[in-house]
Amino acid sequence: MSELEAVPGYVEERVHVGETTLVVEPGELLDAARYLRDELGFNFLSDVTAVDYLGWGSAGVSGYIGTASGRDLNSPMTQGYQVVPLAKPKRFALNYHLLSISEEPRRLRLQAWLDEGEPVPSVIPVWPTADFHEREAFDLMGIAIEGHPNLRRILLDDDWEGHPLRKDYPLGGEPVRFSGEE
Amino acid sequence: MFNDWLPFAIYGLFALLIPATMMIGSFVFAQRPHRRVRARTIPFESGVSKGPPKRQRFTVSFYLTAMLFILFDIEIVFLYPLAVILHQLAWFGFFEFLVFLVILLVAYVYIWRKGALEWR
Amino acid sequence: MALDKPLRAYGLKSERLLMPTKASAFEQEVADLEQKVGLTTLAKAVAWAQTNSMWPDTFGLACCAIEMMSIVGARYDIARFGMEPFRGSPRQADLLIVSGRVAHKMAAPLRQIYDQMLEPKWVIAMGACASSGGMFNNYAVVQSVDKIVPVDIYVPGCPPRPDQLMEGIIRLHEAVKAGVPPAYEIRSVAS
Amino acid sequence: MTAIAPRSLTSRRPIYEGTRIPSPIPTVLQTPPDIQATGDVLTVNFGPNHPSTHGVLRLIVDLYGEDVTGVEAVIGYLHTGFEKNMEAKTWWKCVTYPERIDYVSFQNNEYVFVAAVEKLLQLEIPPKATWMRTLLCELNRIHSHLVWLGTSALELGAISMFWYAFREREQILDLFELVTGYRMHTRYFQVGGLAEDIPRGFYPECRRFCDWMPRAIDDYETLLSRNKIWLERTGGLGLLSAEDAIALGQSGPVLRGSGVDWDLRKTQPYLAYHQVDFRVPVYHAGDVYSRYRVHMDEMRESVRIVEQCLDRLEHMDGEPWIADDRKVVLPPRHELHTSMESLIHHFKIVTEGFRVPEGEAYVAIESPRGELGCYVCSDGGPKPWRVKFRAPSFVALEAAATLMKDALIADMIAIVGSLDTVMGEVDR
Repeated sequence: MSELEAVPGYVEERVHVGETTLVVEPGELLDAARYLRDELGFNFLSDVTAVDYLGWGSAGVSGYIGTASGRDLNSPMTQGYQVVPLAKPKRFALNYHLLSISEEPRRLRLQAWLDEGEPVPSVIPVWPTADFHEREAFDLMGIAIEGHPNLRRILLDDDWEGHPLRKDYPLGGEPVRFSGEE
Repeated sequence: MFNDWLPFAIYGLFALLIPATMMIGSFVFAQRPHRRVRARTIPFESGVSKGPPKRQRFTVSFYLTAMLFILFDIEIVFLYPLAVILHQLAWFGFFEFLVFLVILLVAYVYIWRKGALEWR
Repeated sequence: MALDKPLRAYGLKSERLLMPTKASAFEQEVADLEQKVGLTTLAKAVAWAQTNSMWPDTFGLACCAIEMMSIVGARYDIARFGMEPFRGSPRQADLLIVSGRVAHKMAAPLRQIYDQMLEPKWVIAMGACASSGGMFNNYAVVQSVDKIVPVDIYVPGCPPRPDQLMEGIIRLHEAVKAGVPPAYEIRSVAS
Repeated sequence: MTAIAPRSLTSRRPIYEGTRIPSPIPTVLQTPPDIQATGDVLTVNFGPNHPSTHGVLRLIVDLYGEDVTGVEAVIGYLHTGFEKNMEAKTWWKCVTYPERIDYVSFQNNEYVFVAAVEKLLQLEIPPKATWMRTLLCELNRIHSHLVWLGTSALELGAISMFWYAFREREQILDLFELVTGYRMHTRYFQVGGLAEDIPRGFYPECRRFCDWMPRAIDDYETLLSRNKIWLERTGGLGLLSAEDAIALGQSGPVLRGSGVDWDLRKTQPYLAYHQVDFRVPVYHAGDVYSRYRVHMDEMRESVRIVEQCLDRLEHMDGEPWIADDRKVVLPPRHELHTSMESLIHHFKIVTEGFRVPEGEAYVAIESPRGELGCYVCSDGGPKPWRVKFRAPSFVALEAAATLMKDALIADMIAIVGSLDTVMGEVDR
């Protein structure tokens, strides 16, 4: 959609498996959001997804092989890799899945790339539904949301350390003991 | 004289016996807890109770509703003696009571129009 | 072995006793325990009274709660065991059916509710997630409920069919009638 | 601040003027300072273990007498770490996880993950599988609405409705058991189609259910729809206007109850919904009663869809029920004895799992609770890099604060029931 070039903070636009992804500067996310809602009619924010790309493309992140003492889920074993995926600009991606509830429904993914601890403005003024989604992104992934009125942990205990969905956070749980040996 | 009170005595005996066995039984067969845990004594508040609530005042509306209930509930108490002797009193008793009801009806319409029945 | 007479004629309580040869280890255990403990007739009467009106606490967590609800339904109907009033407050409940995965945030309320239940009280860990953390071997789920509360009966399945849960309940009743003490007297919470 | 709702979708007069979304924090209703000053405000935990929250939802409620003046939803008591766990499993094993997220409409969840993976794979699905998926998703919708109806009517005192609703639910679970072998969490959808072929006896059984269900729905309607107590307890409560519903991201019966004609099965059709004739119920009162009406009409429409699916499926005997792309789908057993490649494919898929090309995809379907989305990101390896589920119940709880405006405490239970939240989906 060439009309997307006029979005403030425009960086790049991709179409893959039938979905358009619009990448914008994190700083100008709020203006882009306001523009998308008012001018292009994306009045419905369906989802905010934070993705951690730490260790993306490094070969060691694939298969698991059971070891004698049981399969420790946290230490992966390499299993070879045909194609190394293309590198990502920064570590975190924040995807806003937008939808226009109108006569001709359209979907769009508004994407912003962030580094560790880089703040991003909250889009609650534009879509009030972003409140819980942003709290969850902060809680599970540690994305610093600026201007969020109630930025607290939502799914985990308030005294929980660390952000579980990050790639460097271990899966936790207990190693599975195969009852064969004891 | 004794035998017309006998059924009442038997009835009273049972009225005493049944709750007594329940109370005593629940003490005799109860299994005492091993150790008194603080969580056991605080009120149940869906699992996240911090302890009995600090002094909480109740709004006056509860008091108002309670008064209205008592007022209109006691009417029924007066109906019982009337029902027992209504046959002898015949029409006089009926009209007598109608007057009583009308007075209460006036009171009911008054508080209804005043809006005391709606919650706020 | 076709049944020509009704079960009562055989003097049997449930079909499982029909197969003495294949009766599971549980029956042997319950049977010889009955001799070993040797309950007095009064204790037997108390155990009988406890099992025939064991009121569960509504502690529905996840998918197992939906199957727990359906045992109250018309087809499985635990009213036959005197258990259909699912009590809202732990004060009036005898049996805590932990149905579903227990998150770490839910561990403290679960322990508080268990403490607020009055003795004698029993716990059924319903489903794989309550019994062993199930398929969620991760940071968020307590890997088994017996890390928080002593558990009497573990019901396998994900979610267990309603008749699987009732099998667990029947076995709990038979164990109590045989004189098995509740879990908190046998062992404290698993390490 | 309100989002723009296009005139054509919401033609009726608005439910209330302006917006009722609480100001600083959209999802927390704060007690006005003047009431706070009276000192009569009682803070109550409508907590994790409450008989009528039907799940481990905790609402911290400020009560001024019977009036609810402050509401804050606290969730996370069932956080199970699905998304982290799925990153450690291969695509093949991941299919069992989404069912446990929204455990009442398990097949819709299973389908949304499988559809996202198929979108990344650009995989062609045989028509028989598409039609059977549509049928099972609609049966699942009836199942979900029945569980909602049984439990939310139970909370409002219509206790007998619980037994009626669960009687029909058992019949649906018998159908699932007949086709897939298990009552709930059937794991019947596979990347590429279905796990097994459809057993012979399923069509007459399903036909008999479709004949019985409309009469059962009539029973429910005679019991509730014109019941004075039910009307009193649900009419005019939990008002939500169309603009607020869109601004708060509501979807499904909550959105259609507020007058917005939006159903993904009609506007962005997937599976076989564009070849099936059904009506989307829309009510304009925006209160608990209109959401109840939407649920009931949707059950009728679902039965009609199931019947149309049955008509098509009965002529599809012998057709393939799963794609035959050897890279993704296990080759049939007899082929293993003869051809070498299928043995290699079988080995590769079973040990390491099939690989999904690099990329990200977001698929949204109409689950019984609303728009259920699944975002999948793959790095080309055998395991997903990131999976995220857009849960309609998670968003429905955001509207709880807006709906509780000047409600009484008894109405709160009706409003929370009408939001139809499933806590597994809220906390993921």
